[in-house]
Amino acid sequence: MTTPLVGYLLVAALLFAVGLAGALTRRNAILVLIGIELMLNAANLNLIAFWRYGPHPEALTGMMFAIFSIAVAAAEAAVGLGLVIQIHRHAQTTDLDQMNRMKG
Amino acid sequence: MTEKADQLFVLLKDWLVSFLPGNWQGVAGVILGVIGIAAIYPTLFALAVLMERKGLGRMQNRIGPNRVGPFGVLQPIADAIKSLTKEDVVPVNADKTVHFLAPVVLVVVAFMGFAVLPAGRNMVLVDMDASLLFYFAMGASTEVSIFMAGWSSRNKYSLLGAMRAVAQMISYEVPLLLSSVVIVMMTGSLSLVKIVEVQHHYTWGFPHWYILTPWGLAAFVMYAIAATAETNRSPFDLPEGESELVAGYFTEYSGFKFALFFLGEYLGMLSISGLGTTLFLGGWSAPFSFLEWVPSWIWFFSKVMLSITVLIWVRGTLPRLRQDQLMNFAWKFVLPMTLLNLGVAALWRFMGEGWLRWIVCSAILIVVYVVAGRTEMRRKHFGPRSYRYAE
Amino acid sequence: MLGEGILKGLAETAKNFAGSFVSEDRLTTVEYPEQRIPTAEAARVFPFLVYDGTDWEKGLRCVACQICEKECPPKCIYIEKSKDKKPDYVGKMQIYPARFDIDVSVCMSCQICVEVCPFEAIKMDTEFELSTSDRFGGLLFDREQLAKSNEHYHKIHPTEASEVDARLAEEKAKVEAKAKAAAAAAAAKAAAPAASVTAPVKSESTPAAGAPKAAEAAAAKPMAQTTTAAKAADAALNAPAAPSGKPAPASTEPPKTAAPDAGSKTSGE
Amino acid sequence: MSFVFWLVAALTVAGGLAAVLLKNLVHCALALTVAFAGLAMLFLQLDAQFAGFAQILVYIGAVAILVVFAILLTRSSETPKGAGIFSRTWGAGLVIAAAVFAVIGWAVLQSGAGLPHETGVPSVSVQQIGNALMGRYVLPLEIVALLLTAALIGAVIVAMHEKDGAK
Repeated sequence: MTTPLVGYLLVAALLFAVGLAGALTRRNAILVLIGIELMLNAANLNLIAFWRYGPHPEALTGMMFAIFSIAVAAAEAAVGLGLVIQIHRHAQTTDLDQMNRMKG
Repeated sequence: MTEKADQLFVLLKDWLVSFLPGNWQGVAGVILGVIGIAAIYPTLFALAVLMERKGLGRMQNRIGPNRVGPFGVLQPIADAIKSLTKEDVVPVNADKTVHFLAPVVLVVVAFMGFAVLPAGRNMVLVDMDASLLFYFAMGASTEVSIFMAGWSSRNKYSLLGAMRAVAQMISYEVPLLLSSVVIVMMTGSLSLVKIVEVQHHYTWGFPHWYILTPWGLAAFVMYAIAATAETNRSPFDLPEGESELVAGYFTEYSGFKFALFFLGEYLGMLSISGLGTTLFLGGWSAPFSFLEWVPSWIWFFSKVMLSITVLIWVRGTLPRLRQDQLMNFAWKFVLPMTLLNLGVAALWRFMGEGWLRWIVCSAILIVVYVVAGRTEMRRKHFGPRSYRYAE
Repeated sequence: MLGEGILKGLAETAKNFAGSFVSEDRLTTVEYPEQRIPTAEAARVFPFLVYDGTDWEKGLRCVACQICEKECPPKCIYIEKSKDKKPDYVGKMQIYPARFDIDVSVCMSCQICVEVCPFEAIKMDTEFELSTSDRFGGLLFDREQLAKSNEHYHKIHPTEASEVDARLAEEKAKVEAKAKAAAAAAAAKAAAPAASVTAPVKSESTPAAGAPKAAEAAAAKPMAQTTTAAKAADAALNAPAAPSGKPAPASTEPPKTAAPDAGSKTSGE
Repeated sequence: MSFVFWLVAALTVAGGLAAVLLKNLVHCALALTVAFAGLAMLFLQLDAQFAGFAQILVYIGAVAILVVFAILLTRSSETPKGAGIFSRTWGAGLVIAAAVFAVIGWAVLQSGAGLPHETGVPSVSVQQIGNALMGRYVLPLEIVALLLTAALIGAVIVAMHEKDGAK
């Protein structure tokens, strides 16, 4: 393993930025969720990388954090997509620019 | 001699690898293993196709293929040649890239599952700690390829078939995983090699297979049901219901790509049978201690083919389920039963040695099975079909 | 219990599987081109024309009345009448089809032609392997292809063919009886002494079933002519001795199943 | 092997970029699975087998499929031809994302010298992970279990059709 930790951190940062850009710039609500998933994954990569290169890998802290993060992300995706479907049913659109009213 | 026959393939690999310089030997060993997998399982695929066509024919009072070669045994070769030489038709509106990638992904993923299956003593390509998890990760990835196939064809039948397949596979993945978790619980390992080794013991000549325990048998039955649904086999073959969806998600595939789908489907069957063999039927271990002289890989492959035979037999027997019956069965019967089985397995573990646990565990499972089955049947969740005409 | 039905079904398919190796009932499929299931007697595919005797052109029962042509719903029959005439099974002179074509690619096997035919000349065949590489001409059957012997008819529909033959024999017997009566009347009227010669001959020939031929021969010729008693008596005498010289050959005889029947009727009258 | 790392990293980032840039939503979801697969491979490179396979199982097997289902269920609302795929305020979003990347990247590169480069491969078996989950981390595990149950029920209720008479 010759790749330094910096490599993983940079990739994670790039992925996070890509996810953030997607979440902030796309119109479609599902795409925003995809962006958020990417950001969560970038964070996971960071956690795993720090676990691998950290001083106490046998303590499994980073790994555990990542595993719990994966589980939480799954829950987040389920609820988020449920919300998107409900909004779509309500407003007949998933375009976030058009969702500018609080009252249906 | 027995030892040599048992380790035939391992010794062969070692002998071939020994011609190479030291630092290449590891890589070469893996490549040879991959070649072995890529040679053996497609052969078994051809055999399974032949068995299916002949056996299904016999069950339906007909002879089956009998023209190519003696008794039609060369039929799979004829089929292969036909598939490979046929025109490859891609719909005009199809998403060409995704349409092309779908069968490739399916077959690649299907092959990867074999990497962790121990086909015999010391005959496993990758022995890792989390090999069961790896297997299920690969199994979950096939859903993506099926969706890709259905969506990219731009055909409503394909899309409906794909959505049905994906919904069904997700639903039955839960009982599949949960019924396997019981084994993991009792073994204390996710490594398939270790799971087989634990089962490779004998008491009075009888093996310690997990299917020979009450919870193991229950888990095996649930596993078999979920595996049948997972591979889209009859009676769970709604995704390719000919009467309504032409051929399901591979309606728009022809020629070589169709052959790949066909191959992927059978490889999925083979690998899920192999996993079932490994988890419940003692993998490569012999069924009786006096039969141990038979090479381990013979036992593994014969058990796999036996499982395939049962799948074919079930296919020849049962009619297709309706969508609501399918889902009700998964969520209202199989899933609760697997959860109960987890508890029963824990009970077994903590009751210690003795005959009492046999009685208690069997009693719980049988009582719940009968009661739950009756209740569900009465509620018509998956009982006989009832039709409501104009309401 | 849940799953009972599944086990029952599995047992049934297992029985089918194992039984297919030992029992004929569990393996109803045969390997078609080599093995065939005998066709059912009621099987019907496309029409054919029945002929009596060995020469299809002479023995064709069809008299080109064109009823079938008119009745055929998809209009797949095409008939051209002949200019000349030939004798039919009772010896009556009839026209015959100079051309008789059926386009079996159009035929819908409705069997209406068979039902309307008053001469029992067109029947349904059981031949179904009719594929041809010639799409247009290959399925247009002409007279020669359509003509099939009465034996063939007996082979494919034995019961029906026997009935038909019995009916034909009956008709023939009636015609013959009429001819006999006419001949007898003519003989009695024209020459009284000749009658004494004729009567013993008749009584001799009836058991040998030679009477039909004699009567036929008598009916064929003397009906048209104004016969003398001597000529009629000659004909009656010559007929059993030299049947080959006359237009009705031996094969016009009703087939074996019908023969005793016809014979008894003839002798009864 | 550094080369493999860069290859996989490039694949992951390309997948992520495609997921946020493509016009067709289903293509976005498929690109997302590529990114997920790349991330799983990165996890494997980091000797985190369990996390890697869990990543494939959960993300590719469940989340991606969920996204695809959501896309197909809301398909009637696909952005009309004329309108762009990006929001009106895409400029601001891009600037923020770029700024975030700049800050993180700067921070990473600044501390690059102090970061460890080479450590021994940690020998962590799945059994250890299991023991940790059931021992030290049992409370988080239970909370996650509760969260997942809540999310399951919540998602079903949120997405369920409201019956007319139910109100």
